[in-house]
Amino acid sequence: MLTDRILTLITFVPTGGALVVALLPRRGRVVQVFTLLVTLLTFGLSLHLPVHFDYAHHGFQFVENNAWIASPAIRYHLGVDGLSLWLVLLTTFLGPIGVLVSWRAIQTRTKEFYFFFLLQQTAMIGVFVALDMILYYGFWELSLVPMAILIAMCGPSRGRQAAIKFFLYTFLPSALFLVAVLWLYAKTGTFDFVQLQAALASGSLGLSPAALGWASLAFLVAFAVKVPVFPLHGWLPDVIQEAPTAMAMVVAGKLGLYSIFRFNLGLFPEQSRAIAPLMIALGVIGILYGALLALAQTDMRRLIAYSILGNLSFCILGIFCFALTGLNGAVFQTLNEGITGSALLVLVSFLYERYGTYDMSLYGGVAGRLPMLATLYVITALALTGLPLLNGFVGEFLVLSGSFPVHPDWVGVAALGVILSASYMLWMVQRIFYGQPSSLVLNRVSADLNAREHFTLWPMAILMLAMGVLSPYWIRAIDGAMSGLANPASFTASRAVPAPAMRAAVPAALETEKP
Amino acid sequence: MVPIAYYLVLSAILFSVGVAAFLIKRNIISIFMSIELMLNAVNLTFVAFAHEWRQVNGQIFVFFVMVVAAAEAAVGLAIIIAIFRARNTLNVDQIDLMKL
Amino acid sequence: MTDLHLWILPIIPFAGFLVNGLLGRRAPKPVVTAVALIGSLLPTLWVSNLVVHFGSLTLPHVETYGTWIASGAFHANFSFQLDQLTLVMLCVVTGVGFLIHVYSVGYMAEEEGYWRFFAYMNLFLFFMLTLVLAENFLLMFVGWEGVGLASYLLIGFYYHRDSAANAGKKAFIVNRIGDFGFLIAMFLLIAHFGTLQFASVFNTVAMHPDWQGAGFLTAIALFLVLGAVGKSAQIPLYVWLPDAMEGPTPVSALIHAATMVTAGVYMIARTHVLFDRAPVALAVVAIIGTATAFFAATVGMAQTDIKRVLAYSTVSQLGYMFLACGVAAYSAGIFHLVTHAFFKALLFLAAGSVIHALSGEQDMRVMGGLRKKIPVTFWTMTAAVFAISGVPPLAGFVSKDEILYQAFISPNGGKILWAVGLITAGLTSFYMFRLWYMTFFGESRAALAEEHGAAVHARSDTKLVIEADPHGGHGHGVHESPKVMLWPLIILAILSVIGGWMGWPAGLGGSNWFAHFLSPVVTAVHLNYEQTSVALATGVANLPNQAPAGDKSIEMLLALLSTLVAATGWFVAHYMYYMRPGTADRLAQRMHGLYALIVNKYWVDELYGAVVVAPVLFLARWVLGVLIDRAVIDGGGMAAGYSAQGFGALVTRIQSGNIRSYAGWLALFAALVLAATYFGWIAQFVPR
Amino acid sequence: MNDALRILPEIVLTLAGILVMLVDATMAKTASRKPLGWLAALGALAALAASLWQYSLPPGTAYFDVVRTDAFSVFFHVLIAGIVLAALLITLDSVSDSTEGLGELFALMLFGAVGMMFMTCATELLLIFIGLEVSSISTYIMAGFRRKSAKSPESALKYFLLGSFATAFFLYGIAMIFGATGSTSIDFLATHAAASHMPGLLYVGLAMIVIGLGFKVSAAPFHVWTPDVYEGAPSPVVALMSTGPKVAAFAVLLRIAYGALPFLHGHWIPILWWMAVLSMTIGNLGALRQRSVKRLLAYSSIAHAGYLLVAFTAFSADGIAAASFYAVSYAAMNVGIFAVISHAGGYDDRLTLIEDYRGLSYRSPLLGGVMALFLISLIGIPFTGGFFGKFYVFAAALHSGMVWLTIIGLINSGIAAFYYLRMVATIYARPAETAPVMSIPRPSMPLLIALFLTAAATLVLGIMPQGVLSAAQSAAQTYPSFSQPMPVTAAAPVMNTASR
Amino acid sequence: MHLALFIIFGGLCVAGALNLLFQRHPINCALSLIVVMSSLSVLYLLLGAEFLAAAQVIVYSGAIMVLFTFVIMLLNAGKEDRTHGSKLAYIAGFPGAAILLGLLAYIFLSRQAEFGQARLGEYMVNTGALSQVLFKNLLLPFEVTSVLILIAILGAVALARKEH
Repeated sequence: MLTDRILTLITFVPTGGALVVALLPRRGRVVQVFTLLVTLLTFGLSLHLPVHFDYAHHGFQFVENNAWIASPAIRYHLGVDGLSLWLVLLTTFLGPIGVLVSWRAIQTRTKEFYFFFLLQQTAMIGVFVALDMILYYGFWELSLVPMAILIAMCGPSRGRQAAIKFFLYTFLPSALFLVAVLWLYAKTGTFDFVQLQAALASGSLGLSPAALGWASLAFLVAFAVKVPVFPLHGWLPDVIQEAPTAMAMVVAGKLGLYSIFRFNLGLFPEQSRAIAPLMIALGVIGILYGALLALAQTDMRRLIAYSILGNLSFCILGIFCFALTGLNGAVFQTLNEGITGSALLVLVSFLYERYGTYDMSLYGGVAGRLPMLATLYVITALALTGLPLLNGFVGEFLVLSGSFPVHPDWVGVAALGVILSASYMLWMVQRIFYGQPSSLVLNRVSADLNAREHFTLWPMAILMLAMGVLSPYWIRAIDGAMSGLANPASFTASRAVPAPAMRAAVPAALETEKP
Repeated sequence: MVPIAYYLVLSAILFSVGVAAFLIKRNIISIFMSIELMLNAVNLTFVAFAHEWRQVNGQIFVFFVMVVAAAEAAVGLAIIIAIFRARNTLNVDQIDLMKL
Repeated sequence: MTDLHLWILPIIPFAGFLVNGLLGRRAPKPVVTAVALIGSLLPTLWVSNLVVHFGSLTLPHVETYGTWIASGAFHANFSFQLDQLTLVMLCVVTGVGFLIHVYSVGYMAEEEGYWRFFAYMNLFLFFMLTLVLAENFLLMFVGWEGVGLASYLLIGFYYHRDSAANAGKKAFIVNRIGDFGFLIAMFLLIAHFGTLQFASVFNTVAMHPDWQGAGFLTAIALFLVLGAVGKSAQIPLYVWLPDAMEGPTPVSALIHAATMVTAGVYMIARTHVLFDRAPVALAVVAIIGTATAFFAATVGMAQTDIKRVLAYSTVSQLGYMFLACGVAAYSAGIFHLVTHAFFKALLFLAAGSVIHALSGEQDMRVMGGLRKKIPVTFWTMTAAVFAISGVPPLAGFVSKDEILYQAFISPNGGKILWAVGLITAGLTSFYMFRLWYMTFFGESRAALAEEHGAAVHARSDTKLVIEADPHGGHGHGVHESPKVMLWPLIILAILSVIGGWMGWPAGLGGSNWFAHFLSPVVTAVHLNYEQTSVALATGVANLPNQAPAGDKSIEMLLALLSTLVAATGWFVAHYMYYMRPGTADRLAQRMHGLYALIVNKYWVDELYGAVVVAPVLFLARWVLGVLIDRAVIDGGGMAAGYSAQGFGALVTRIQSGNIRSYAGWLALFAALVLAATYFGWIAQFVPR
Repeated sequence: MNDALRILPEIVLTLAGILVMLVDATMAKTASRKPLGWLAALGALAALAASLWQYSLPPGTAYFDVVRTDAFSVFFHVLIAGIVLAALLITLDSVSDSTEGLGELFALMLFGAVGMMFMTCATELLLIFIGLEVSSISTYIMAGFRRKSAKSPESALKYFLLGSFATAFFLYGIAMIFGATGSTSIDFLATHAAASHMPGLLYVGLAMIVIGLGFKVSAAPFHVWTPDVYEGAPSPVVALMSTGPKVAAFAVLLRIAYGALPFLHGHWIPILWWMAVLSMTIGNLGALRQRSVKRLLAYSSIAHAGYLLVAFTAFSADGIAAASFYAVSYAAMNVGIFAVISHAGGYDDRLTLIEDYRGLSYRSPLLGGVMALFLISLIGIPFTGGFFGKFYVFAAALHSGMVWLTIIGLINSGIAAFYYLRMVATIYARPAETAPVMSIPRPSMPLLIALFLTAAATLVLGIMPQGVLSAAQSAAQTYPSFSQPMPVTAAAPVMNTASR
Repeated sequence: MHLALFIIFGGLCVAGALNLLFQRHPINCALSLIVVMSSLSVLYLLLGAEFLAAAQVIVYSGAIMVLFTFVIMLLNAGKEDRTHGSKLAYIAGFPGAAILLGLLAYIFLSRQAEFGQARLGEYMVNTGALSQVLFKNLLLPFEVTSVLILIAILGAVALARKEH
């Protein structure tokens, strides 16, 4: 039965593909085509999940739980819930796109590139499906290696430095994270997430609050760096600048945010709430900081990096207000960022393939030359600025509206980011596409999007619209997963008589604790 | 009759002198000799303890140490010859090609 | 209940947008035209169909097509509603919209972006209809942002021109500031009501007389005002509208005169229940409106670019509408919205026709004497000018007079508002007639265009739009526009002449039908708690918005007064620009400071640039970019790295390569280890 | 006869060594000595087989309780045999026919292995001492084998002088213990030492033994010799001496600390605690600025000695198992990486600097990839042996309440990531345009075998560690005072709720 | 008597050791080392280890030191010049050595009573008894030393051989 082993398949088909790639001859486009097929297969398999997912049931599904190592007991425990479901799909969805965007960009060392690319796929999927702390940690760390190597391999100017910077930024905190995990193990005797959750929730361990606080902090820092959260984002611009597009697409956001959802909120509810004020402040600062710095960039990639920082900070804000709507919005925004940010990076890389620079000051008047590319670019930019009926708006709106009752002041400030994001995005569009064609654009005659590029971009564009219009299809699953993490009363009906909708909702929000 | 402790102290003195000699000598051969001195000191300790415990093992240990020392001497002197051929010096202070 | 399929209204233009947008580039021009016209005509027909059946409907009529966003407690639907207010707006949007589409067929005929233009126009219709049909704040916000997007695209239609691109960007961003207010208002609504549906929110508010003037309602209302101010180009966010004239003239007519910019007014009227409970917010609206009306009118007096004059006049007229809303005379505001849609659209289209005739010339100083050359344009324009100047019995007179009257009788500070409004009326008629005279009378100055052209180019504030000349060569064969452009002019002219009748005030023996029609929707709740709440609850309209008795005479008087003022404005203009053409310049010389102030639009753009834009960029580029990001955050990482390497250097210092040193090292530590072990020292130094 | 079986691997190795010498003597002066290498490899293989076979022996002692074969000693026998086998193959690959003294080199490797094996199975301090000397002296010699270069003899000299210096301490330590108890038998110590009327001597003796062994495992602060010696010695020899003698010495340390003097843990845990901290920190910090590959790996081996010492401080069966497991994984990845280096750099170090390895993966994807694998394992990335090694070590330590040690250790592994990753990045970076194209000979069969063995071991230890782990755990069971494994799940209130 | 002998030869040991420490010519060092070893053999006798005493003279003074002097001659090593390559040797090493001596002396002397006394001739180990243990209980180590010696030969040959 497929359902019993589906997660293993989804996770390790790319690995198998990688091994085959290592053996393939370096001839023509053999490697590319094969990798594309593998990623498409993975995506197809992953579609099995939403189809057979039981949206009524909030626990983990498609669970696989086998013994791996006897003592200390480490289990091969996989499973997805409404949260990881979509993240897995996002990852597999970006797989083929990553191949297509690298099609021309990666000319040398293709075998190595696609080998590590597929390895990265496995690592990321594994992070989302692993339910044993050590197994999770395994995938988490593993996800660093191909990334770092590819950055070092493909970085145009300072690849090595960027790779090392990225690796250290993530690896150092995760060492402390491992300490915390081991400590929990010493106290509870299990690495299994579900059992850990139960044990910690039961509160029967008699662990000192201080110790728990430190443990949760170790978790949080490790994840916050990966997101990244405001002061810890030092690696992001360099990496986005140096990494190959296929990697830059996936380097930020989902992994760290997922981990915060799953582990910080799942294992340390009290501690997370204790540190919430700080995180909210950082989130809001991050929103404005990212937007303002994006305003100041002239390099497209760096601009995108900072805009990513801003958009992800929305998620942080939504998470740490612990309002159900805000949490849903945060997850949704995570998906948005994955899709829209990737789309923007892809578009930029297509520009780079044509004009060979990321420096906006050299561009101008491209719209006349590449109308299709310009159109898709504008659509993506609008999605990022949160135009209604596109996905970005739903995420931002849910986050802000959900969090507003909890922290009106902070959220009010955060909403200013809406103005700033529009500013830098439109300015970027104008500098690249509008005005008279620059000398660069005049001298390099280049055709508009070809078939491959259309195939790369349209799925994302369509998804942006679909998620903007049909959000409930995604949120119904997310809602189930988040309802356990949110505060019971998700908004304060301070003065008004609750509308009927609210009365109905309060019990729904109250029914928490789904193991 | 002499307290065993005296023997032990004597061996300790010899050992420490050996250590000091190791530190102070520049000629590799002399340094090697000071190692031999340290080994002898240890031997004395063994014999003394063997006497204390009326245990023959201690003395046998010394016997083995002598064998080992002989072997070491052979090898060590070979090494010294080798390095003299390579560097044409026996001054240990000049044999610091590899550092940091 | 009967299903009206309201969704058809927006979907058709959207379909048109998709077809033209995706296939238009390759499609032949007639096909594009057909698609575009169908995309705007069918909704119009559907609306007329609605009008026919309107009587038989139970209002408000709500249709829901599905959930858009649902999360935990909160959910928002795709749901449209139809009531009197919506109907009025629908008529304006579809009617005027269609006419302008028709006009554009002629006007844009030679543009290479023809298909693009009409795709955007249909997109605009889609969003505008969504806006007016929306049944909850969130869906309204969709339209709200959407029309902003369409206006961004259309203003930047000539994207290769930097000025156009800048204008578009400016419009979108300034609008975003307003949208920010709208968003916050929505968050507050969710926080306090848990829903964004109009009905439930308004009912809840209407049921609570005790909330009269409540803080949170005031906050909500004020944030909504911010939104409205942004969209309707009121002080302080009006700056984008004059620049928006970079767009093709039909765009200015449709979006920046008739429909989109009035969305703010519509929104206030739609949510008036909140405002009625928040007098402070109302007062703010009234003051902003009045101030804007006057301010913009003064600027309008000195502009020489024909479209800019109209732009400032639009801002000023919107100010009137705000004033009306501010004094809780929503029906008056909407009424002026309608009439203004007629004559201002007409003005723009006519101006477009003039520009068209002069093959792209927009500067009034090089116009003149066109009366004979383009008669149709002249006469239609004349109708519009008279209408806007408030010459009875034209539409403008009626609606503006209603507003002034309502302001006058409104309890708090009404008299001042009325006074300013009255003066503004005078200024309005002055600058409109100024435009009229400079364009159509006197001897033709077109010959001067050559040597003047250079000057115009040199001038920074007036932008010389070179739109494609329908008749090829750039010669000065001044010519009347083609039929397809003239018919819309004529129809609109008729409307602006007779449009006033549907709201002819009772004071002047009319039966203010319009107010009665709207009253079920827009009657202010604070006038009379019990009845209104009942009214709103039952949805039965039994409250004509009647003024206190015995005001007939006052209304008469005021009407007379305003007519007089209008006449004065006309006369002054007549004197300065017809009888003694030189007068204006001399006047300008005389009071130079004032003139400079006005002609430079009070340097508001420059002010914003210096106070807002520059500091933000400085902050971003230097304070954050260099100081924080480079120095602190990157620097921190660097410092850590280097310090570690420093320790590394320290460690390797031991590695001197000298055997004796090594031996010394070993001996020392051996001794220490021995001593430590023997005396058990380090046992204490092991942190567990 | 039964006794002989208990030292079968040693016998096999000795005979193989002698055979190599004899054949060497009979061969023509000019003839290639490579076949001798294959012969020696066969011998090592036989020894490996013999060691594995020893698992079928019932635990027991031989030769009047001088040696004991049990799960513990056999575990290390197997490990050492494997190391020597790999080292021989690496040597075969990197040397040329003209390399002088090959016959002696192969023989020395085998004899050295004999010493190491005796170290691990001896229960008599005398034999341990002899074994230590055998392994040490053979290593001294091999370190100086590249006589033509200026560095090799120097490294031999340094190693020899300092090694003997440390040996003297070790010996003195034994003397002290003998003085305190009147015996040098581990078993006797385990049973009677606690009753010694002169504990002071025991403390000092223990300390001196720790010093001596600390030197052999290159644990700070007794690590000073390591970088210089590694730099000068031939790479294949370093592959052996950075693993074999260390592993054996750690085994001895386990025997003495856990087996002979467990009741003194109050005294030796603090020493080892500090040695662990110093080794990890000094090793990693020292490696940060290294430009020479072999010195960098020397510092890294110091750091790894530190990680391994962490396991000792756990003072539990888990600790023993963790240490044993770590020894295996460390040996696998270290031998592996030296296999790559000695192939790329050759017997006479053509490539010394890290920068020389820039773009290695362009020249030879296989070597580059494998080297990256080993480096990643050294970092401790999951699904490689390095990770589970660290994991078990720190889990054991933390379970015994060594929170700070664990934190320090894992932060250290974070620092270590820097220089390992810099190496990886260098391998995968584009080769500098200016740099001359490095000439990498195509890998020979023995190298491929060695790489396969080590890489496979590294991966298996990372993905399916259960087998080796249980072997290590059963090795830990052989220690009477820890025969009951500390039930890891003791403090677990939720274990009854089976995971769904 | 015993004490006298101990003092004499112990003093000789120390004197020889110190001489080794201060002499700068390797030959002198070698000679003083020989003095130390010979007098040690006397002390062994005092402690009743007759075989060791003999072996000490034969193996050490006889074989090993001859080898040393041989090498010294071979490399005609002259008077060593006191170069100053290492400060650490002095600032770290000598304190180390001093601590070492002090600590050990303290331990031994403070527990002096427990070590008991050495009486002359009270405990003599004749070679037979020694060989009993050596060739029975400690047979294996004895055999292993053969490997050790083999290695030594190998190494000496390999390292000292003339390269061609």
